[in-house]
Amino acid sequence: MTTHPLEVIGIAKRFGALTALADVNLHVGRGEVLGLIGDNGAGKSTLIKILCGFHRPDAGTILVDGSEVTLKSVDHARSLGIDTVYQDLALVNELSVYHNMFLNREIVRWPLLSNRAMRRRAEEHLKDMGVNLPDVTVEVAKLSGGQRQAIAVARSVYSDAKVLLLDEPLAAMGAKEGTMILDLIRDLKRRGNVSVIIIAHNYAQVLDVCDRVNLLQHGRITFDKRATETSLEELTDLVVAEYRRRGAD
Amino acid sequence: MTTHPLEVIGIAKRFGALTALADVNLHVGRGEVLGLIGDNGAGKSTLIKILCGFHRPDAGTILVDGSEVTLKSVDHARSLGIDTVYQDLALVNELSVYHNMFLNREIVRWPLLSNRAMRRRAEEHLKDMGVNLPDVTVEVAKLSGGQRQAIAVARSVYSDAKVLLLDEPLAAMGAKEGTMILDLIRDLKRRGNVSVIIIAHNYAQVLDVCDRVNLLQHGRITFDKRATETSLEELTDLVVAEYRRRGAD
Amino acid sequence: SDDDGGPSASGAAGNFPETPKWKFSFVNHVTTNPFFTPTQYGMEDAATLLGLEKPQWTGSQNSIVAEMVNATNTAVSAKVDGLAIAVVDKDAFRQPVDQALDAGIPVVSYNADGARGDPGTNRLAYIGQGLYESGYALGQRALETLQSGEVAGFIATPGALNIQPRIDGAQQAFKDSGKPVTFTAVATNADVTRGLSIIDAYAVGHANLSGMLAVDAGSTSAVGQVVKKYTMRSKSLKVAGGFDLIPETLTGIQEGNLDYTIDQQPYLQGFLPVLYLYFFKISGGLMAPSETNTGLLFVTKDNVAPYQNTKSRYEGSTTDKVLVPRSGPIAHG
Amino acid sequence: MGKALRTFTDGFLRRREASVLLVALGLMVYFRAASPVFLTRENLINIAQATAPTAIVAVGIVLLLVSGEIDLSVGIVAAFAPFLLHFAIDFYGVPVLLAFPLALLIAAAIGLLNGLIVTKLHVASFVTTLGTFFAVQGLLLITSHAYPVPIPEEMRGRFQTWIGAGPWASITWALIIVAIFHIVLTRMRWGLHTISVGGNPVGATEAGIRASRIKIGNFMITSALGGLVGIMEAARINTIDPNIGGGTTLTFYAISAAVIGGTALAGGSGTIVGALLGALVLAELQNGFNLIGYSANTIYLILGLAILVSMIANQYLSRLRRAGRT
Amino acid sequence: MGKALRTFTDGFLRRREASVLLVALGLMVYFRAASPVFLTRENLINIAQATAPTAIVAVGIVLLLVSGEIDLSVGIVAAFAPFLLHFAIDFYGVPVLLAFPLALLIAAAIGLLNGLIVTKLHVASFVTTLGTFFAVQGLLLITSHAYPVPIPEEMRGRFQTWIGAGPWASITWALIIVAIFHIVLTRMRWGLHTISVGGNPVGATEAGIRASRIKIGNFMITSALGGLVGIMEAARINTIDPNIGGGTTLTFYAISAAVIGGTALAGGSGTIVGALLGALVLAELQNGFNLIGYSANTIYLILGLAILVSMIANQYLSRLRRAGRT
Ligand SMILES: Nc1ncnc2c1ncn2[C@@H]1O[C@H](COP(=O)(O)OP(=O)(O)OP(=O)(O)O)[C@@H](O)[C@H]1O
Ligand SMILES: Nc1ncnc2c1ncn2[C@@H]1O[C@H](COP(=O)(O)OP(=O)(O)OP(=O)(O)O)[C@@H](O)[C@H]1O
Ligand SMILES: [Mg+2]
Ligand SMILES: [Mg+2]
Repeated sequence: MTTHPLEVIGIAKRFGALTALADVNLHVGRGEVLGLIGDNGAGKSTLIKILCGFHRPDAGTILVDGSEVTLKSVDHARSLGIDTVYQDLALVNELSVYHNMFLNREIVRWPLLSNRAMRRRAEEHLKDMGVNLPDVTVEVAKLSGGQRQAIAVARSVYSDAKVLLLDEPLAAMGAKEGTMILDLIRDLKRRGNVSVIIIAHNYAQVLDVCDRVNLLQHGRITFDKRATETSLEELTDLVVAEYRRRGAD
Repeated sequence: MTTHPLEVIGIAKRFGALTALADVNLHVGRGEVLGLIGDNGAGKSTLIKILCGFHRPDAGTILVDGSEVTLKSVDHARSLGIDTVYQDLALVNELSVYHNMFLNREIVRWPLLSNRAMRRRAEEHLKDMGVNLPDVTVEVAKLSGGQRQAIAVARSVYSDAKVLLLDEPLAAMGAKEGTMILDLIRDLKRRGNVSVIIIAHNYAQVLDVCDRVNLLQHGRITFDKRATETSLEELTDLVVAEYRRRGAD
Repeated sequence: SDDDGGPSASGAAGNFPETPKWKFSFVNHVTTNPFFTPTQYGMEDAATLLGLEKPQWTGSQNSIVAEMVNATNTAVSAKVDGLAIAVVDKDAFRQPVDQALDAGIPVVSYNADGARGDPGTNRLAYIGQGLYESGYALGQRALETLQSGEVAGFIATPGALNIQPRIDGAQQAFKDSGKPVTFTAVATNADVTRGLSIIDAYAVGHANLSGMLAVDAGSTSAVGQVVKKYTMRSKSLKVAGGFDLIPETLTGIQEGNLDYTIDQQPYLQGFLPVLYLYFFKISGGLMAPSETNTGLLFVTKDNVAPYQNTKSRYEGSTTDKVLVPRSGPIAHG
Repeated sequence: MGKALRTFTDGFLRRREASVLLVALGLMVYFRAASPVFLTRENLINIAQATAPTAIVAVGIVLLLVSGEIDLSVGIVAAFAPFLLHFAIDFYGVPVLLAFPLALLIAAAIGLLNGLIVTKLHVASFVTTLGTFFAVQGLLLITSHAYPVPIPEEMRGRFQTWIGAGPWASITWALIIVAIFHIVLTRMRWGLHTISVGGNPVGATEAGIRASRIKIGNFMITSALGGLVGIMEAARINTIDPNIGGGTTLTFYAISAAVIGGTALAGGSGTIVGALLGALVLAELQNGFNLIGYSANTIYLILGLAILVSMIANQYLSRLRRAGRT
Repeated sequence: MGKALRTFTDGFLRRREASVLLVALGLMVYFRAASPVFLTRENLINIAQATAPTAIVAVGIVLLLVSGEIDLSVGIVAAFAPFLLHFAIDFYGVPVLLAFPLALLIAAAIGLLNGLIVTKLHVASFVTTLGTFFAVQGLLLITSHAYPVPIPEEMRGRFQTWIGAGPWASITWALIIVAIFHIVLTRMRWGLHTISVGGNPVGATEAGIRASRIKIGNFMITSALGGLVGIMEAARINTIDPNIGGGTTLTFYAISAAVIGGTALAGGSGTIVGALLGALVLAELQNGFNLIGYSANTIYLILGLAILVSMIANQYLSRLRRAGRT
């Protein structure tokens, strides 16, 4: 049996009386892009936050490269090569664009920060993503929704992570910028050993970039198919079915 | 010449040296759904915030039902029947779901808040939008991204506004919930006199629900067509063209 | 509850009978002020002498009367055996004192006794030296060497009841003298270091001051330091003085930067109330406490040496029990 | 029966104030064990009288903190208000029942000034109220000549008893005010908007809430409550003293009570009942250790350690509470 | 030439500290006009000496405020540290050059305690440090018998001059410390993470920043700086007084300086150079009006009004600055 860069078995998480995750089994292969879909409140973000060491699961096992780990903190997960784009973006409004983009993996020429280097790299990254931004020295508080998201995405995508967890990285992105980011992800995949789990509600985009799609429902993975074996219609049906059925009454 | 519920002429807005809006002319007809599209950072949200009285424009005229107004505050715009879903949602994390849903248009039995009434209505609204939420009394801080957005959307959609400004109301919504909200908007339109301006990056959704599409570029409206006269391809081309062209080099 | 209850009886002191281990309470307006450090030694020493429990030292840190009233009421609730109160406000303590007396608790006042000519309370006696009077003395003494000119009076916390009456007294002394003296009260600060900077600034701005007085320990020592820094004795400054005996003030006196500092004999203000309350209790109220003026003592260059050379409980500079030797004639008028 | 109790216990534990209440009760048990007179009527009056002023000012402070502001000047307004009463009555012959609301009105006007400077001129409330603190202190010392006066003759008797001198007067006021503003904060629009303005200033404005109005109102409420406390305390201690409130001491205690009760300095969340309990905890600590007979220097050490222990216990209890919540 | 000037002016105006600096300069001009001795060497020394302690403590306070916390105990740590020095030297014969770092270490340990209680036991920093404030005050009063002592013989001479008694000693320290921590806050990881932890606590944790470590470190820095200030001031006033720092006065001034300089109480943003200028503004006001010679009661009124006017001007200038920014 091959080992996966990241695999979880029997993950459960409760918030008080609410069971967000009941029993999740999931893996992502090396160089694979896994799409994770599900209703609002299905527990997708909760799962991501467990995988990146932010939440502690109530039960279950996390395997990194086949060996069991207990993720003690986000920092710990990072050191294992797991990096995350959070749905809430985790930006510090008071800091500039480039400081946010390198938050907690700053370029340092001890003892000082290499602001110039970070600035240059930030500009490059944003250009690659097709995002125009007047100036990477402005505080992120002043940016538009899509610009903010681009920074959060760049932070992770340009890290040297082996496993990328992207929680709705395209939600606020424009058509052009979204396309470019998907291109970037494809690029990472092509270069080989980066594995990606991506959450998205736009199934066209999901099918476009993912190798495999998982559906999270009722705290479990209830659907797992290769992207080539499913279709926009199947996914939409799967999720919207219930409502359409009700609507038809 | 018929008067429009909302029309703007020559709107300009600068932030320091940055010109966010140069000269915007735009209107929305009675019972019309207008789609507003554009790149990230194009100025869409800035325009919305001017229309709802949050920002003051540097130049230009705002006409409500044909008569010129100076919007003094959000409250003022509201009193003229203009209600908004902001891209940042404008939720108060410390308050419960139902208090957020009725923020600043609370149901009051003087002197006290009618919490029970608000709770009941909030539950109804969320059900209509297909959003499951364990409990409307929890603080919104604890909700998932989509659940939060649903609350912000419900706040405006269920107000008695004549003009609704929706800034990416579907960005975080799941496929099912998004569909249901679009149905709701169609419903409003069908009932007649509600006009809607909706910003979205998912052009399929835009074409699905809008009567007319405007493209904001370089601080101006550069494209204005009826939805039936354009297509997904045209819109995508319009926006992504530049990148694709560059990519082809 | 005189002779019943109370903690276990102590051995008799001297010719006195065995008594319960009475516990007295001192209510103070500035509980942590160094001025009252010897007072606390005084009350402790008297209690030890008489075989009593160490009295409680309570009240307010920042001369907040309401807190003092609360502390007094709490002491009455706790059924202490005697109360000594610094009556810094003539009206506030009337009722608490009456309540204590009603409950059979003897009350004396110390250090402060209401307003001038109006004690306000029905305390049995006053032990101390009026704040206002001591301030008046501060001014009068200055007038011995000063006929005219500008005088600044420094006060750390205007409105604070432990020092405001002193500055009022000093001001009155100048007014009463009828001499062409302009007296200005100047606020310094609760923080001594900040106070020093303020006095410094005032001195810089008023090069022709003829007198610098201070009514609290911190300001007094700071006046000495500023006088020294700008060698003001060689300029127009005729007189500099203040209150209390903290080390830096004594240095100022000895070096001639300060002319005098007033010692209000705070030790006695702690010792005597305990003694009086004890007599009252032991005699069943037959020995009534008597009004006692604890006096005030001018420490000048002439008599500063023993204060500097000896550290003593009586001045608060050490906790050690010391016998301070002296010899030779005693200065007299 | 058992179920009713359980429901009650659950309902109680769900309340945010539960943990501070338990701390307050725990202290009561401890001090009762340490000193049998702790729970006598007289001493309860002492505790009540020490709790009330802090609690009342804390009510205003909670509103301000929740709306994201602070007021350092309230303690000095407390000292100024009874002098205003004295001036009005003794110098201008205003009847006491008119002078009283007048004094509160002037106090509120100071709050209005604070609020206007903060919201219209955008000066941080910490420095604004530091400025008014000094300015009002100056006014106070100049007009009062830094010396206490007896309370006006006209105030004596019924008014004095009723406003603060009666054994239970001040705590009754405190309870009424706490009850009213608890409802204002939790059950009325004003409270909802106060929370919104502090919790998400931009969002609240986007929702059309007029943040300035809310903040100015809360500044005025705080100052007026400060004025009330000053007059109440003057009546209780029978003298009008420029040092009522001890400069910033009263403010400090009120902020402490608010924070102990569970109000966040950062804004957006707070409880008024909690602040009352916070004031009670502080009063119990001060009273209890005094009753036991600790002297000044020692008492600070004990008090400091007791605050730390109580607050660690408080946190522990509230974590238990949250964990056990359904 | 004109262009170079313009570039310089633009660069200056872009800095956040520009408006406070203008206020500080404005006050200098005003006071120089009101009193010719304001800018004499002696008086500048005086201003420098009044600025330094506030500024140094404010450095720590800025770091704490930016990371979303506060420390009320730093003023009492300032009073405690010179006594520690005195105990070590006079009672245990420790050489002064060892006793000095030892005292700072113990001061830092108090900060460590604060930090641990705040981050590990989740008690709000306001109450935690209120607790340590009282506890340390108790310790201080008990060990010092609430009585000042002369500074140790061994301290006199070179060490005394160098640490605080020299005319420009304390301000030199202040400038060095401000420079160092300005770089720490703006140019080093520690500062970036301090801002992150205060600006977006959840986000910072999501980004893997260890908030506890940052906060504990900032508490320790603050306490150590407090200790340094205490020793510095003892050397300057030539006596070790339990009243150095005036209880909460020093803390209060430091917070004021920080806020005047542009640090937000709510966390996430602050400037250390601004705090230095804030301390300078406060020192100028106090010095200037005393130089002019206002009497006790009046000076508070003047000071209060001056604070309000300066801060309104400050806001006005910084709005101009922002509007004119390219
Ligand atoms: N810290 C928390 N405390 C309590 N409940 C929480 C917390 N975080 C999440 N939840 C709840 O857990 C459930 C799952 O939330 P989660 O954010 O994982 O959903 P999601 O699948 O990411 O949804 P979306 O598509 O809307 O982002 C929701 O019902 C949410 O309310
Ligand atoms: N308060 C502000 N201060 C300075 N610049 C601002 C401010 N608000 C917006 N901007 C700038 O104005 C431009 C337009 O922003 P806006 O939010 O309107 O974009 P948008 O079209 O809504 O983009 P998106 O699709 O990403 O939401 C951006 O470059 C942004 O950085
Ligand atoms: Mg999510
Ligand atoms: Mg936008």
